[in-house]
Amino acid sequence: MPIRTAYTAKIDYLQIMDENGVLDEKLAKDTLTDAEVLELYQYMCRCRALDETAFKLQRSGRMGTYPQNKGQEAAAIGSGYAAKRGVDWLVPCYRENAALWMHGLPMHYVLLHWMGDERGNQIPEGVRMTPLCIPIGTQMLHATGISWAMKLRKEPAVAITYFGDGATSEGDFHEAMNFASTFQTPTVFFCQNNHWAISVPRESQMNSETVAQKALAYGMPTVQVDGNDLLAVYKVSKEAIERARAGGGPSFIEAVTYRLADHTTADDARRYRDPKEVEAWQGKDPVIRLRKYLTAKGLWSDEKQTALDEAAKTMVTEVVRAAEGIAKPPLADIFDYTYATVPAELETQKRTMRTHSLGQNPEQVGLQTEWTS
Amino acid sequence: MPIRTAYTAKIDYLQIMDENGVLDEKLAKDTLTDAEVLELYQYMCRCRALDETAFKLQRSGRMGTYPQNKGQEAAAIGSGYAAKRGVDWLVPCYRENAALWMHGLPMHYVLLHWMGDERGNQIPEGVRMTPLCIPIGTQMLHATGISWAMKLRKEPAVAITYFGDGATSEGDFHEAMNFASTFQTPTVFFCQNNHWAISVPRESQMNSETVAQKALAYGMPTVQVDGNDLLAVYKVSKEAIERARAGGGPSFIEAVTYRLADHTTADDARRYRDPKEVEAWQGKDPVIRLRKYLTAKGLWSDEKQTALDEAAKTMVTEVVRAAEGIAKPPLADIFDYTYATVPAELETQKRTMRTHSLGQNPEQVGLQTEWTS
Amino acid sequence: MSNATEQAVFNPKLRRRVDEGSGVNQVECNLVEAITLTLAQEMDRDERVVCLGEDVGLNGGVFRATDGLQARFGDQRVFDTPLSESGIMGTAVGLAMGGMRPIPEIQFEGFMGPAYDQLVNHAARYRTRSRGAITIPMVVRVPVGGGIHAPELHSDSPEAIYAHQPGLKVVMPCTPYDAKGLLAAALEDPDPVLFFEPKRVYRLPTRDWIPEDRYTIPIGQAKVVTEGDSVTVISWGASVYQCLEAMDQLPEDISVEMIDMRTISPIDKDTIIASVQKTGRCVIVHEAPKTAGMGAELATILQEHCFLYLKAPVQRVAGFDTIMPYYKLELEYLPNAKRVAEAITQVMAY
Amino acid sequence: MSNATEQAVFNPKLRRRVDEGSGVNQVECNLVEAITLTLAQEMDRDERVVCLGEDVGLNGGVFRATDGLQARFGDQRVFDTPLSESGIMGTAVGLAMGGMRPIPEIQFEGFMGPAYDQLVNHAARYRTRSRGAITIPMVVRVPVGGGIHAPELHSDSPEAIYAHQPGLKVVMPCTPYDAKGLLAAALEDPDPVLFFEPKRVYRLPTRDWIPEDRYTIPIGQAKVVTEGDSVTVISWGASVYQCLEAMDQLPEDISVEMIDMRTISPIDKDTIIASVQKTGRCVIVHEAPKTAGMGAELATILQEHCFLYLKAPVQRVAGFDTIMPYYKLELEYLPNAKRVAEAITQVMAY
Ligand SMILES: Cc1ncc(C[n+]2csc(CCOP(=O)(O)OP(=O)(O)O)c2C)c(N)n1
Ligand SMILES: Cc1ncc(C[n+]2csc(CCOP(=O)(O)OP(=O)(O)O)c2C)c(N)n1
Ligand SMILES: [Mg+2]
Ligand SMILES: [Mg+2]
Repeated sequence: MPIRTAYTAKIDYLQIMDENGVLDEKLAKDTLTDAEVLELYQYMCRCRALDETAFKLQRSGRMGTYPQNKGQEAAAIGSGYAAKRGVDWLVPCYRENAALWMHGLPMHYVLLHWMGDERGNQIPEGVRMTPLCIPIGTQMLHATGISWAMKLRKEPAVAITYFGDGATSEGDFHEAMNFASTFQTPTVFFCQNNHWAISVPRESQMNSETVAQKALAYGMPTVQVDGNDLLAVYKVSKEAIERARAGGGPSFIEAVTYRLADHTTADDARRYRDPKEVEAWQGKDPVIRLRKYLTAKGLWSDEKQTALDEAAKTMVTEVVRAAEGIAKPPLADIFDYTYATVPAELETQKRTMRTHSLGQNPEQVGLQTEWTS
Repeated sequence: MPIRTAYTAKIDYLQIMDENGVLDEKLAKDTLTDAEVLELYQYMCRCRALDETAFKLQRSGRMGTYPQNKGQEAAAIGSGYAAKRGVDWLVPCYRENAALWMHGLPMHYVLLHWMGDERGNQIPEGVRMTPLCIPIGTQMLHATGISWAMKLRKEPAVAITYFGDGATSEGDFHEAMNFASTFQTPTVFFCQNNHWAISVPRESQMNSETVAQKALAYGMPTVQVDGNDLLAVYKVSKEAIERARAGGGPSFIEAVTYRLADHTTADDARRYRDPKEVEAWQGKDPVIRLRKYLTAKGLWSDEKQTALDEAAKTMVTEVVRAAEGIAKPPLADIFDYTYATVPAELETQKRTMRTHSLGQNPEQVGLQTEWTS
Repeated sequence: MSNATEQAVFNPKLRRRVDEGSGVNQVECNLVEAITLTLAQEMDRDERVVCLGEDVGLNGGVFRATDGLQARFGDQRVFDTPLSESGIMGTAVGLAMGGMRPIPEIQFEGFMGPAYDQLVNHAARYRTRSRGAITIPMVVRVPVGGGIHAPELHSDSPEAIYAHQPGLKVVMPCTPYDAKGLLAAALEDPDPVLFFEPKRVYRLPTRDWIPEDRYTIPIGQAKVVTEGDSVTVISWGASVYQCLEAMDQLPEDISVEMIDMRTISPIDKDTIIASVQKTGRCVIVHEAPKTAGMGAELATILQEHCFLYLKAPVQRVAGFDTIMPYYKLELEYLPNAKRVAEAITQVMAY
Repeated sequence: MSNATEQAVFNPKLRRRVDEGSGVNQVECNLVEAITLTLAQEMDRDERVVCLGEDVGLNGGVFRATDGLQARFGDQRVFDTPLSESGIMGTAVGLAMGGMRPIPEIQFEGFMGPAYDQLVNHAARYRTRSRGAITIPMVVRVPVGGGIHAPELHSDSPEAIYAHQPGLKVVMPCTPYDAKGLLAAALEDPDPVLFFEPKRVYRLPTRDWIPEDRYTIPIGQAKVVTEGDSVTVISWGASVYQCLEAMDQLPEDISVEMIDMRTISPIDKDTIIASVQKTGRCVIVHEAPKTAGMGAELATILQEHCFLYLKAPVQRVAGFDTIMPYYKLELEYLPNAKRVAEAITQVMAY
């Protein structure tokens, strides 16, 4: 039927290190040195340790709902390492703890967030990121906006934003991609396709063969990568980030990975997920894969692992202690941080701790927290 | 870099009758018969006549804002003719008058709508369509939902939804496409790419080469077609509709056309549009093209045109008279049609024509309309 | 057990009995179980009814409200949708146009944002826009409110936003009995109904015995929970329980008329006006921020219609005019029994 | 003419003069011209200010509010965006995070629906969510209200929806003077401000002489338009003019204190309370549907704080609780001078 072809497209898939830790040497060139791999491996192990402890904190009632990052560390670290700390912006969802920590977020902030404390979002001066984002699929627009601002301000900075496979179903995803492409903002859209959005598998989330092809709609460079392969993730991220920095506009990366844990601690994946599927993916665990590689190269040993596990344990204990050591926020905070200046009515509510008009003193109203105006 | 190709795609462009009315006979086979072309040509002329009169009605203060359909008649008719009247659903925006009329909407309803009267949306029993849609990009979700209902009810009916190039920037477009694809609903997404969304040209609306490629995101069959070519539009629409009817799921059609008039009567396109561009497209006018074709075939003549123009004038006069003959709606309507049953408070407001509590009789409050409870 | 009930028996784990006096079949359940049971019965009754939403299928919803429905009715009646609230709401509008009776679920009220446009600009407007030619019978189910130590945007109370929207009805039951009757009524309603489920009392420690067979409670009728003549206390949703708790903290001589609105829109003016004309005093309690909340509308109705009866200004005990805080502070934000009792004391002393 | 003004002289077609008494540079303009002028001056002053929205560039906006700005400041300060309201609002949030001062325009209030989520769940929440680490200084400009014979969804008045949202400020000036001063103040504000522009009075038949140099009017201050002691009439937006018209229809002995709120949130309680404590009577007028509209909040504040002063119940003259009708009936829907006058008469007779 055609009288001519209006459009053609092709998307590549990249893997550099396979599930057994075997490298494709040619592809690995100019990615990470063995020294870097070694360092990032240890970083990942420490993150995994904290992630597992966070899970236990929830189970023992010391923390609220928590979404484990387990299995997705290579995707977070590989891409995070490709971004410049203090220069590039990280706009995360909630399964990129490793990248946030690497970019300077104190590790206990994430715990604080899940402990129901906004101060876990109080990003320190000089750290360029937005807080964990609860409403799915909404933060990518902020990444487009932030990177647009960088472009307008002529700062050579890029924003990389993280989101899941499920998030790509939201309208905001589409609008963020379209704005980025239209205004050629320096944005990297990093999709952690972990195959599930709570109980909904990727194939019920969309009818497309890949997530990567969603970027074709915007004429945007796009690639699919083994998300459990640290080197491949680093390579495609680095390329996308540097292209963006050089004025080449936005890119899309689909990191094919897997959520090895439940969706959150409020979830029980056994209801809906075949244990065989989980098992199969355990074999592709990004941490195990790196350990195999490093061991084969003679760079790692069981003794080193034992020492690392010990050190991680100590670190985790400290991080948990830091988070738990922080008392409830002052009640005044909820009033003081609604606007830059507290409006008169809010001032009254703060002073009286009541919303009815016949006022008295605040202690009468049964506060749980000590009251200070 | 790739270790394998994850995805490839190719999109076709179809034209059957060129700008001079010359047919590609091979492609034209099994599309429309000359008798059909002749009939549809006359239909288009009548629609054009009404469209031009509508414009004048606004200019002379007899109607509110009106969006001219001029130049897009082949897209509307070619696709509308491919759908089954009374069976398939039309879910329009506002530049598909011709299709709506063909499917049984009384012609004066559209005028009534733009005259600020909801009864222009009171789709008659048995006519399967939704009213003109004012919020851009939102109606496609209804088409997905309607056709999903058809599928669930096992009715062999399809929904075809119309929208502009601009509309594809809305998040709802994305969600409608994704739902349709995921649930394999019998939906046809018909984009009238008329190159402009008010003052914003298509190239500033998106950075993709075609609109058609947006469907690749959803793994949906997609095609680009000369939207001013009646036969080509008919052919791709028919295919998409019958595929949907046969259980083959949704399709996307980009009809490349042009808005020959201002955006609406409230707009002045000279502010932002190069007259040369308009001129060029005037040469591709779908009506002129068909006339050339029919004349060349000996099926049309100047005399026939004069007679048609006369008949169209009479028809337009009648349609305008029908619309203008309808008096203001009864005031009671706004209360009676908010819910199936008027709630007590609304009943009071209707009875007293006031919202304050110290009530008296309705005439006191300065109504423009005669008041009947 | 009637035939209909037999068909509808759904959750075999629930305890059942026949009430000796009335001969009515009863089932013991909490609020969320009452909802699941009703959904099952209604789907059984009317095959046009379909459920759609995120995780409502195999997983049975994040609160288990649709637990077992897909197993029973199949995946062409209960749909796991993509993660896309506007998509859920907008296709539900289309499904209704196409002759179905959709029950979209929005997972938490905080995620109604993306669905706002389709709800208020389409669902609520189609009847009037088309002068009755097109109507949207659908029930939008949304867990609502705070108090369960959830993350951000999982604890808000946006009922006033939707009560301001003509064309929508807004319901918020707080007992298993009301939930069952109101949900059945909502599904009978020819117009869109927003059905808010106060998640804090989804699983109140106690279960109630409620009739198992189908019954409806008219939308738009408040319930007088306790009669009294000193002061009227009006609330809805989970706050009703804080009000009841407050009553225990009051001196014996204060006799509270407690009203549970149950329906937020349309407002049952008659019930609240009659009560306040009797008591002359009123306290309104809700979780949402005070300013421009539903308390304002109810207080205004009362001053309009009980002006000469009022012995004190109507008082509002509400959420503060701040964002609902993360959970460490949420119990300070939510109206508690002490705050309610104190307001009652004040209004009595005026 | 000061240096700043010289730079800022923008629309040469506007008439200019120096006020003899004060020596102040004045310019004669209508409301929309006042906005364009202010935008130009602010963009001149602060290069972080950027405008974005549908058709705001070359076309100068559908109401010409951004007319000439792109020509003057270039296409890297004034952006025609894709047709995508959530995109506009969400990238504006990001632009603000990235150090800009964005002024997103939503073409008509009816199209805020798709942008609702980004506005209330992000823009309004970032300061409190991040405990001040991230703030969103931006001014969202939106033409609002009915009366211009526009199509559906081009005539609504959703201010109450946003006044219920902590973290947002909501402003609605109705004169060129107030528009200029409030827009400049909004751009100075470190928090998101929703700037509603009553489109019905964009081009009032008369132009006003207003100061050309920059000045600000504090957000949150109502204006006493006329002093009086019989009754307080409170309104905002285009309805203020219907109230003024109503005053002409009243008997001479009724002396109206007319208050234009100008800011919807935060509410200037002091001004309205002081007035009603003086007059003892009050009528509130707005275009939005009555139920759960801003009238309810103001009336409630008044009964809370003027209980013993009130001689009659506060009355609301508002839009009916129906969808804003298409334009053939819009003038029946909108509060008119007769309806206002009648309510005043009633409240005086009580
Ligand atoms: C707008 C919105 N809708 C629904 C939810 C509830 N919810 C939280 S996580 C989640 C699934 C997210 O899936 P995906 O984007 O794939 O990320 P993942 O959790 O797999 O990392 C859902 C539905 C939410 N947080 N926000
Ligand atoms: C949600 C929404 N945003 C903005 C508008 C204002 N508006 C009306 S038509 C239009 C442009 C539409 O462009 P397109 O989709 O290409 O359709 P066309 O008018 O070209 O047929 C805009 C921005 C609207 N009606 N709805
Ligand atoms: Mg996922
Ligand atoms: Mg267009």
